[in-house]
Amino acid sequence: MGGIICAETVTGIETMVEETKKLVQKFLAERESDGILGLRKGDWNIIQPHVFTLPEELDALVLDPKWPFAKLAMQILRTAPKEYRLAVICRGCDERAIFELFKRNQIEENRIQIIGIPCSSEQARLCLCERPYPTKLDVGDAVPGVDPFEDAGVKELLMGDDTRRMKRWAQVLKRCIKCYGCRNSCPICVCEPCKLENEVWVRRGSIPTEILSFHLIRAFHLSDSCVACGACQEACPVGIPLQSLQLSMRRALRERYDYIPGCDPVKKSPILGDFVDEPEKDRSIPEWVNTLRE
Amino acid sequence: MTNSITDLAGSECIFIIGSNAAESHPIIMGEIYKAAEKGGTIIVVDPRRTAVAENAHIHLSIEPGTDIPLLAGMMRYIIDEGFYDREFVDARVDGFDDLKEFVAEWSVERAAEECRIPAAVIRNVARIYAEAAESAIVYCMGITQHACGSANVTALCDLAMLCGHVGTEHSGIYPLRGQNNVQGACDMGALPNVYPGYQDVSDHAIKAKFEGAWGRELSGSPGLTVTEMIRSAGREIRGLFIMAENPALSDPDVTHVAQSLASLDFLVVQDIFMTETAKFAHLVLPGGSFAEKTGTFTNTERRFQLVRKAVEPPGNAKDDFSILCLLGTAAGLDFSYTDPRDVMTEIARCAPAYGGVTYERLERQGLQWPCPHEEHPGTPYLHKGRFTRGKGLFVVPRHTPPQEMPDDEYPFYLSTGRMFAHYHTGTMTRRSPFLNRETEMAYAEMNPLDALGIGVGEGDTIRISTRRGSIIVAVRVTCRIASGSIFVPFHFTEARANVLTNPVLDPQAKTPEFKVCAARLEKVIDR
Amino acid sequence: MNLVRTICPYCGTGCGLLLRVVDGTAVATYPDREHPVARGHLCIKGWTAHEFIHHPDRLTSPLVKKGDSFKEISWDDAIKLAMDQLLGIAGKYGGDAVGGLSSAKCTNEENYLFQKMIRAGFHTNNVDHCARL
Amino acid sequence: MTNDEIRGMTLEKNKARQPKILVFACKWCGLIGADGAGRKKLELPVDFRVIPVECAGFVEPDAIIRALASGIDGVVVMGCHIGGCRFNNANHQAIKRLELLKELLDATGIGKERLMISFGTAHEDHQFADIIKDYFRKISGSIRLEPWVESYVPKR
Repeated sequence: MGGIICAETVTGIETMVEETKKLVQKFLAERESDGILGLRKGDWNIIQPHVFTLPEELDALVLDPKWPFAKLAMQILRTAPKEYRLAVICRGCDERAIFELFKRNQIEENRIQIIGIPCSSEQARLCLCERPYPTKLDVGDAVPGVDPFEDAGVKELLMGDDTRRMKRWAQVLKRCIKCYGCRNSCPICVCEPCKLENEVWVRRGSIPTEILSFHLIRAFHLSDSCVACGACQEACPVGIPLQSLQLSMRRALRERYDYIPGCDPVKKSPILGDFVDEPEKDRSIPEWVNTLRE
Repeated sequence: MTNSITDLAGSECIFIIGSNAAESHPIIMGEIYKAAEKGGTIIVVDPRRTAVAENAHIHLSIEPGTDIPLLAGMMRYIIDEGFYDREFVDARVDGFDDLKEFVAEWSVERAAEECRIPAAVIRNVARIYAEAAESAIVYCMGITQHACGSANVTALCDLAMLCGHVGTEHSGIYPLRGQNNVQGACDMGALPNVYPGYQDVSDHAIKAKFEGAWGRELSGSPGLTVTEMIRSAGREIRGLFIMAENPALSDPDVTHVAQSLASLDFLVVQDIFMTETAKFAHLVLPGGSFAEKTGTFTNTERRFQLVRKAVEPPGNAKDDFSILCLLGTAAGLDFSYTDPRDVMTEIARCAPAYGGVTYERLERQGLQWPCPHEEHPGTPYLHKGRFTRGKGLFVVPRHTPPQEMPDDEYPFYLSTGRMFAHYHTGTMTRRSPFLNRETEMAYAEMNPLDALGIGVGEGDTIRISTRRGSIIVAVRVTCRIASGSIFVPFHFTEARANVLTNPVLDPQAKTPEFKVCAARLEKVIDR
Repeated sequence: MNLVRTICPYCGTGCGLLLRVVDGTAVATYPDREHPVARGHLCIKGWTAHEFIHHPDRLTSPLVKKGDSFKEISWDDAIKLAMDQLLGIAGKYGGDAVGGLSSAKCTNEENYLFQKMIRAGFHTNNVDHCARL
Repeated sequence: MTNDEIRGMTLEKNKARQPKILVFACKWCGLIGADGAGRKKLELPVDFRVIPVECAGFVEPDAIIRALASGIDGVVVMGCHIGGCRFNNANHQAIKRLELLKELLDATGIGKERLMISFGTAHEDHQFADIIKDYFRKISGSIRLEPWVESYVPKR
C-alpha cells in the first residue's frame, strides 16, 4: 500500500473506505485494541465521532469530513480504565498531534494505535497543509503538500508593509469574543492551569480581550508544537485566521533546525536544547552573536 | 426574526441598534463579521462603545433613549432626498402619508440635537442604509427595554419598509432573542393574550376550537403579563406557579417583587436550583436541566430544534415534562402523554403554522416555521412578496423620552445589561466554575472622568443609589462608557442591579425600562 | 463514548452542542459541526454548558416550606399539595386569582402543557413568561 | 465631553510622550553595565526601567508579550555572551526562544524591532548607555501600538 508522495490520489475514496473497514475489522477481530475512534454516519446522515467496538457497526464508518481526533482520543483515554487501548483513524495532523502528546506524557504510547489515512489534495488545499499525510500510511496514497506562503490570504496577512499588516491583524484579532474555542479545540493545549485564565497574563472579564496578551501568548505557547491541524481556526466563531499566526514560526523552526513539530514521536523540540544538540553546530545562533564571539 | 441568521453574512449594510451581539449573541456576531469581510458596512447605534461598536465601521453614540429621534431624522432625510424605495412603498405599504406627516417635525438637525451626534453623521448613515442593495436591521433589548419600546420597534419597521429592505434573502429585521426558547414559549402560547400559534384568546371561534380540543371551558379575556402578575401578587393574584423563572432577580425594582412574592397565599416554584425566587416558595419542585429532557427548542430564527436527553435528572428530580403531566392529571385534565412526541403532534394539530412539524423532520437540521403541512420545506425568510396582513402599514411611532432622567439629585444615567461570561440571572453560569472564574464579582462600568470626579479607581467599591434602592459594587474604569453614564450587569445576586431599575412599563408590550434610569454614586470608604 | 447531539441552553441563537457522556455524567461539550447556524462554533458559555448540570446545588427532591426552612416531601404529596392549594384559591377567589409563569428555558412541549394546564385547569389566561425582561 | 474626545486626548498625550522601554538585565552582565552607567551619571533617556534577572534564560517570552500589551513600546533583553553563561548555556536557549518570538512579532506587524536581544554587549557602563540611547532612537521611529493596546487601566 501507499508510497509517500505521488501526483494524485489513485485509490478512490470508496476503495479507501473499504480498505479502512477491512483494517478496522482486523483490529477488532485480533483484539489489538478495545475500540477504534473514527467517524460514523448515523441516522439522518449525521456524521459524528464514534468509538467502534463491534464489527457490525462498521458499515457506518466514513472518513470525511476532516475531524480533529487527537484531543478527543486523549480525553477518552483519560476517562477510560488503565488497560483500555484505543486505535485512532488518523490523518497527518492527528498523527502529529498524538506524537506531540506522547512527548508531553499526555498519552501512553502503548495505549494508542494509529491507523494512518491520507488527505485528498482538495482537503490539503483547504487546510493549506504542508504534510497532508501521516508518517505511516495504512490505506491510500499520499498527495503532495501545499506551500501556505503561496496563498493570497496568507500573503496579505504575513507579507508586505508592516503598518498595514498590523492594522489588519488588529482588525481581525479585535473581534475575539474570548470563547476559548481555540484553546479548547487545540490538541496540544493541555496545560493545567492555563495561563490564559490567569489574571497576571490576561485581564479577565471583558471583551475585546487584551488581544496582544491573549492571542500572542497562546500562539507562542504553541510555537514549537503547533501541528498545523487548523482546529483553532475552524473553532473560531468570528473567523480569526489563527493558523496563519503560527506559519512564520513554523517556517523558522524548519529553516533553522530542520524541525517540524509532530513528525517524530521521539525527537524533542530544538528550542529546549542548547547549541550542542544541533544538527549543524551553531546553526541557530544569529549572525550578530557569531560576530561577537570572534 | 424575519430572516435566517446565516443570511446576515450576505447583507451589504447591517444596522445594529441596541444590541451588544458580541457579548450576548457571539455566534450571530460571527455572521456579521462575515458580511464585513465581504465588504459590507456595519453601523452600530449604542450609547456605549461596546465590543460591537469597537468593530463597526460607524458608531453612533447617541444619548440614551433617543432612538426614535434618530430613526425619524434618518427617515426624513431618506424621504426628502428620495432615497426610499418608491416601488416597494407604493405596491406593498399603506400609510405613507401619515409617516411623511410624522417625520415632517423631525428635521435632521433636530434629531442631531436630541441624539447629540453630528447631523452629517445621521445623513451619511441614512444614505448608506437606504442605498445598499440589501440592508439588515439587528436589534435587541437596547430598543425594547424602554418606556417607548414598542414605538422604537415600530420605527425600525417603518425604516425597513420605507427602504424596501424586507422580504428578500439578505435584508430584513433581526430581533435577537435573549433566551434559548423565548421564541418557542411565545409560539406555544405562554402569553396572556394568545393561544399556541398566536391565535387570539378573545376570538370566539378560536376559543371554541380550543375548548373543543382541550375539553374544558376557557376564559375569553386576556390575562395579566408577568410584570402585572408580580405587581398584583397578594391582591388580585393569590396563587402563583413559577416554572424555571427568577423574577426575584430579573424583574425591575426587585425589592417590591420580593414583598409581592412573600404576600402570596401559595407559591409553587419549579426549578433546577434554589433560586432567589424559590426561597419565597411554599413548595419547590425539582425540575430537569436541558441535558435531562427530550423536546424541542425554537431559536431566534424560528427554527424548531431537537433537544435530546443525555443524562438522568439527579436524585429524585424529574424532567419538567413528567412533572407537568402529573400536575395536569391532578388538576383533572387529560394529560395522558407518554412522550413529548405526543405533545408535538397535538401542537401541530391545533396551531396551523406548525402543522408540518414532526420529530422525524427535526432530526437533522431542524425546521423553520411557518411550516403548515408535512411537505412544506419551512420558511427561511418571511414577508416574501406579501406581508401577513396583505399590505404593510406605516405606523407612526410617538416619541416618549425616558421616564426618569438624570437630575441634580440623581445625576447619572444607569443602564443594565449582560456581559459575555454570564447569562441572565446567573443561576446556571454562576455555578459553572470556568465562567465564574472569568468574572466572579459584580461590577459597574464607569468613565475615567466620572471616576476621577468621585475619587475612585479600578477595583474600588461604590454605592449606586436610585429612588428604589442602592447596591454596592466594584468599579471598572473604562472609556467604553460615556461620561455621565454607568452600566451594571444584572447577573449578580450579591449586587442585584434590579434593585435600582425603574419599574415603568411600555404601555403596549409591558416591557420595563431597564435601559434608562437616574442614579447617584458615592465612594464607599474601605472597610 | 457517547456523544449526544443537543441544543445550547443559553441565548436565542440555539447553537448545536455535542455532550460527551461517560457513565451517566456529562463531562465535556463539543461544538456540533453539522448544525446549520453554529457550524462547529460555540461561545464561552456554550463550551462550558456541561459544567452546571451535575452541580451539587441541584435540587433533588420536592421541598415544602415549614416555618423558615424547607423539608423534603414525596412527589405524590407535593403534586397533591400544589393542586389542592391552587385549585382551592381558584375556587375561592375565581380562576383569575391564579397565575402561571412559564419559562423560556423549557421546551416547546413543556410550555404548551404549562399554558394548557393553567388555561384549562384554572379557567384563566394569566400565563406569561420572561420575553418582556 | 464625549467619549471620542477623551480617547483623542489620551492619544494626543501618547503622541507627545517618549517611548517607554523595559530592560530585562542579566545580573552578571547587563545589570553591571546599568549600575556603572548610573554611578558614572551618564546621560540616559528617562523612560526606561530595568528589571534584574538571574539569567537571560529566566525571561519568559510571555512576559515580553505582556509588557507590549500593557503599553510598553520596546523590550530589551540583556545577557552574557554566548559561552559565558553561568547557567549551562541557558542564554543560548533563551536566544532560540526569543528569536522565535521575533518571528511572531514580525508576523503580526508589531515589528521585530520591539524586542532587542543584546548578549555580551552591555557589561560596560558606556556600552549600556549606547545601547539604550540607540534603541530609543530606533523605537521612536516605530509607530505606536495603539490599535492593539485596548484602553487598559492598570490595577491599583
